[in-house]
Amino acid sequence: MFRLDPDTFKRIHPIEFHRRFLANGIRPDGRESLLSWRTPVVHTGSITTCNGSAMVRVGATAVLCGIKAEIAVPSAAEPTRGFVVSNVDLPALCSSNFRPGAPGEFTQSISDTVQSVVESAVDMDGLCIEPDRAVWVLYADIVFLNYEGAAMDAALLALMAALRNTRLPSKTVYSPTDGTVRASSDLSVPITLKHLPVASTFGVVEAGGGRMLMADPTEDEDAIVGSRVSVVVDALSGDLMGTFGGHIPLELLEQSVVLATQRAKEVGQIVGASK
Amino acid sequence: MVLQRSDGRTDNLQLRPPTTTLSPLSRADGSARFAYGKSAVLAAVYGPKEVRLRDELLDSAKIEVLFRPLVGLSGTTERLYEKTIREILESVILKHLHPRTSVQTFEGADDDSSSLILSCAINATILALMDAGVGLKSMVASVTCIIDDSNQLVLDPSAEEIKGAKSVHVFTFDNVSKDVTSCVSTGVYTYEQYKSVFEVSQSACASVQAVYRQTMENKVGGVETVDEE
Amino acid sequence: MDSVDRKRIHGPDKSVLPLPLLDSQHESVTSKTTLNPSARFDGRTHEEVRPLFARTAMVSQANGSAYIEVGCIKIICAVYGPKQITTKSKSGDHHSGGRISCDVRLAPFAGLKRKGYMKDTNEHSLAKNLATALTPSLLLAHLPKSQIDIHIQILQATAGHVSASSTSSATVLPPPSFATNLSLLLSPCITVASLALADAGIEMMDSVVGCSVGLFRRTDKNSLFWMVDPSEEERETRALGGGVWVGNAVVGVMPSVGRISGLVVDGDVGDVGVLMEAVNVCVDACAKVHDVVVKKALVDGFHAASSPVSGSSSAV
Amino acid sequence: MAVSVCEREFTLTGVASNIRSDGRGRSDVRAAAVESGGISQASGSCRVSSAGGTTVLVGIKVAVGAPAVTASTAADADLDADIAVDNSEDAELSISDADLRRGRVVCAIDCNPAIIPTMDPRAVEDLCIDFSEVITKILNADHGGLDLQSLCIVPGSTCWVIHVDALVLGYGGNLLDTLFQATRGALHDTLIPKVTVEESTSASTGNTSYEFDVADDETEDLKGCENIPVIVTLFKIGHHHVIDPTPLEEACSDVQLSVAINRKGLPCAIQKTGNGSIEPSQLAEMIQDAKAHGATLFKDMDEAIERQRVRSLNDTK
Amino acid sequence: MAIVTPGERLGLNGEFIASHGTVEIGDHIYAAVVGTVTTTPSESDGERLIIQVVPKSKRNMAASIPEVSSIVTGKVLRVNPRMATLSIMVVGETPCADNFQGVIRVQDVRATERDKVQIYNSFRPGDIVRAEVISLGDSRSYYLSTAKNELGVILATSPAGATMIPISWEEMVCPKTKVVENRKCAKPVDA
Repeated sequence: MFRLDPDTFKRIHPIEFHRRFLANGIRPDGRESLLSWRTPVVHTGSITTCNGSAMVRVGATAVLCGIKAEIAVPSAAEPTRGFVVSNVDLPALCSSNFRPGAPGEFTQSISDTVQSVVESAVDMDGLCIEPDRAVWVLYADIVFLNYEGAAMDAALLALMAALRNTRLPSKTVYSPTDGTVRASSDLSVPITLKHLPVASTFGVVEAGGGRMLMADPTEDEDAIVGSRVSVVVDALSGDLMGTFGGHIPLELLEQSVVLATQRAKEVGQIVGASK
Repeated sequence: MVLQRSDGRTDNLQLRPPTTTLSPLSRADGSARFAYGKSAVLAAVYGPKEVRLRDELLDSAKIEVLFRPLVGLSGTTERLYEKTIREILESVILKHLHPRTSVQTFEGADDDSSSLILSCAINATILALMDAGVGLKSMVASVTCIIDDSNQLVLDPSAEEIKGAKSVHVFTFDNVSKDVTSCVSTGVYTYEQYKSVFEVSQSACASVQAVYRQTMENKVGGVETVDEE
Repeated sequence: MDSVDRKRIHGPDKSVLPLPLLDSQHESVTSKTTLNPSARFDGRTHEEVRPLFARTAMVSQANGSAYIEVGCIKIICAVYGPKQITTKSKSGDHHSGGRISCDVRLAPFAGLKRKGYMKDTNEHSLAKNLATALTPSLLLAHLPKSQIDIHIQILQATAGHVSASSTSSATVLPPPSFATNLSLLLSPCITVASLALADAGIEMMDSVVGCSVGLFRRTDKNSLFWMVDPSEEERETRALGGGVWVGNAVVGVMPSVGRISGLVVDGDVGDVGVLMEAVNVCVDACAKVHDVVVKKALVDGFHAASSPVSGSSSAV
Repeated sequence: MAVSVCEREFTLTGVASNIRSDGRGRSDVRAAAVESGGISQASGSCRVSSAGGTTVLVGIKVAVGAPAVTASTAADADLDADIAVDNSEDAELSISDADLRRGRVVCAIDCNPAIIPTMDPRAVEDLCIDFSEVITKILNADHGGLDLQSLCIVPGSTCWVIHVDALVLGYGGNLLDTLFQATRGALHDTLIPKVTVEESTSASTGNTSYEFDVADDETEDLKGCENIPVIVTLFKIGHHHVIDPTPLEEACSDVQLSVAINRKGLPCAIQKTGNGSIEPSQLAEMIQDAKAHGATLFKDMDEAIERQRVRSLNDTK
Repeated sequence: MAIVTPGERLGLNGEFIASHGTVEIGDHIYAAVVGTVTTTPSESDGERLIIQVVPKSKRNMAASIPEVSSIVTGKVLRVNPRMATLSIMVVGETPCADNFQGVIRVQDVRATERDKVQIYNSFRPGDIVRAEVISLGDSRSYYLSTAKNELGVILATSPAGATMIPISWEEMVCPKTKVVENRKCAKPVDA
């Protein structure tokens, strides 16, 4: 028989490579069970050009979120509602799977999902400066620096940590004559977050004749992941804030919600410890 | 207390009878129109057909989905819809039967109101695939539910009802394995609410699948009568 | 930009930064002009560069990568390849050796005002000058038919706006405009990219170190003087140390072989004598950076690189 | 362009012994003809054709536009400028004041790939973009000579935008220098309509508003044209360097140094291109040489432009 | 052991013969990659030692790109009567940064009876093949050859989904269905 070293084997036959790990219930990155997670590490405030920023690492995945506050006119329908504009960027820098240029379907759908979650998490009315005239718009740009899976989980975590880190000027003055807003130079007022959503992604894998959940699959493990589901749970209340998933048996979906609720509490504490 | 919904239905768990039209397009390999109330989607299927070299897959058909809103250009939400539909199709189509080919589907939304359109698009696409004769493992059907501001579960909401909803759920179920084929939920909701959404959606999907069956039977029946003539 | 980018999430059509409150405007912007003419803000000598932090192997997905921090500037770089050239070129070209492609991106939050995702000419010219400075160091003849992709993401390009943590400095600096700031970005880009290439194991003659030098005209006399690695404050406060900013030079140096691989000069930099003096000081500064920072980062990266573990050999 | 070993050796030896294939020495230039004012519908134009075959036509169009925010693309600048206009004071935080009080120059170069058959069409395109960036950067800078402040109409909102459109008609090497010569010539030829600005302060809001009027028949010269630098590109071939190279010589060169020389005869912008590296001592030598060539080029250009001026004056008489 | 970085002077080229990971400039030999220096006696030149710089981990391995005579491993993408197209994934023992394209032309499949070779009886899409690079080929593909005993298909999956077992140098059998298929099999080196 041919002897191949692990790197070569993984490269030429990724499915078989991962299947053998799966059969033993372990993971190539050293995790000891299918349901163990990579513990996120959160650092905040490293980018000083921002009102708030956070760097999150989940295993090798590294993502940086910077938030910049600007002033805009609110929409006529909702005169006190501010804006949060969150974009996820997976540049060619972070993995060879992404090409330079316009974002692909994957990136766009993550942006859209993150945006829909964050809109219900932030107290938008708290961003109002002068009803019908001026509100804060928070531009959140989430840039991946290294991509090893957990796109949705890491992106949302970085966004929420950065929002918690965001400070707005303590004093804003709206001038009705010329429509300008003046703000004090200190940044001291945090924004109000109604929820602390935490996303947990599971892959559905086939093992031993049945299907089971695999928590937090890496990019490489995609080779054997049939479909995936991301469950977003509010770490503060335990309420669900979104599920986005593909083909999954009902009982696994229920299991994933239960597991995600447990994990949200743990991750919530990590984010809560950051400032 | 008699409940009155904005479009005259009297029960929160009442499904509007979907309207379906099969083969409205003559040039596509298969096409179908599916509508819940005013929200309608026209789907067209082309394939299996020749694939571009760089998209070629060694052992299965390449599935491409293109979703277009009625007005305006498509944005990130449409990409999310496309991804959702494509993932459903990849689990449903017997794609390994047609290696090195592509199956393309196009969905044109007839109404831009919210998540309801995703359900319509999924259903229209499945009908169009059946119309095109593309081999499927099972029939999947999709419904939309909301939890309204009084924490009531409302099935098949109208556009106005969705606007005031606390959470919106789009569920797609398979008729063979009874698995969830796709779920997209947004908003804030509890686990108990989520579970009740499961149950309601699952039975509603079964009735949509009955509509599929009826639609297809009409078609096959129609062909037979033509043959006899 | 006639049409909106439909592939991103958009907020309101137009948004602006707030104006400073009137009372804060009275803070003196030019308070630093009274400084001792010979001293620099941070007490460096004219030949001294700012402390530099660099390390390699930051992006596990890439073949090589590096990160650099100079003052407030933070840059990450990843190298992918060598890979097969996919675009067709004129016949005969593909045997002549490999080529590099550089892509420089500013993160939307890297500057003071948020920048959109559309690539602008600043990024384009940074990438071009970077490629010019790197190419001479690489032994591309060893890589026929191949291309090396160098991706740079600038995470922070300027000092922060007056944030809560830094109000102690109490001075509101005049905002730097990006165009004038670019050359300050080019030199760390060169250093970090060369580090990433070395980390990727791409064969090279020497690593390239970038260094910039600011040229000033003395206000009292009509002579020029220079300062190596000017910080943003030094550059924007144009009346520094009794001098007026007249121009700057960015030099890419291969320190071991003592050659210059990249050079961009802007402004009325006076006669060749002064300019060459400044360039030579840059060459010396680069040699120091190479010995102290670059080598250490590479050696540290080498020690850290453990052979990948994923079980024993598998038989097929 | 692929060069065979023999061709390269021939060129290198020639350059080393100071005899180039067309008989010139290393520092000899080919004669160039400068004709300005050929295009009547442009605000200014100039055609430079070198004896080596490089022919360039530059047309200048001046238009009323918004001041630059950064030296970014025109489209980008327009968008940002919109914001600046509406809320001009906001600009203080992101744009330096000086940028709002001056006009700007936008340059675009067009070259049919068929004109440079030895290069890849995409490489030709890249070359055009690179050159247009070089020209745009120099002309918009303080050291670019042009009096951009004089192009300001309403501070912060309106100014003259000078569009430089260059067309490459023939290629025989030394394209950048020729392009810049032609641009310089065309700017000398450029006339801008006179503008009168009226300032009014509304009593109710205290805001100042401006109205301006562009004259139909009155024009004035562009200020500061004579101070625009010249670009001299030196091509290092082997251990020596040449100016005004042929396409073959360009292909044999591993380092190119483009030096902008101002009227004082001093360098004001330098850019190194090419795949090779250079020793500091040779760099100094090259810049010195560029200075010398720059001074000659200034003299030649001045003479050529003066001749054109005299001719056009005679024509109008 | 001392670690050298690119640009570090290793010695005069009168003393050493420059090998992998080094570069000669003028009279001197410099390191071209980060790694440790090793010297080995040369067989042809008794005076000088061969000097090379060895990178430690595979990740930092210099340039895993195919060169003439390197052994590569790849997957068959498509076949036609004239050639089989491969996606080269591994060069020597090192996985490449990105896949390279290679072709095995019908005349390069085996060393004997070249005129009787049929591509379809040698390779099928999806097979993993070990081959040698015989030339840098055209602008699109490297030219590969399997005309040696130890070269050829090393891994093939049958239509039934099982990994096939080689039973001779030109046949493989599916362990599930016992169907025999033709392949140009590689001879296991250490079996």
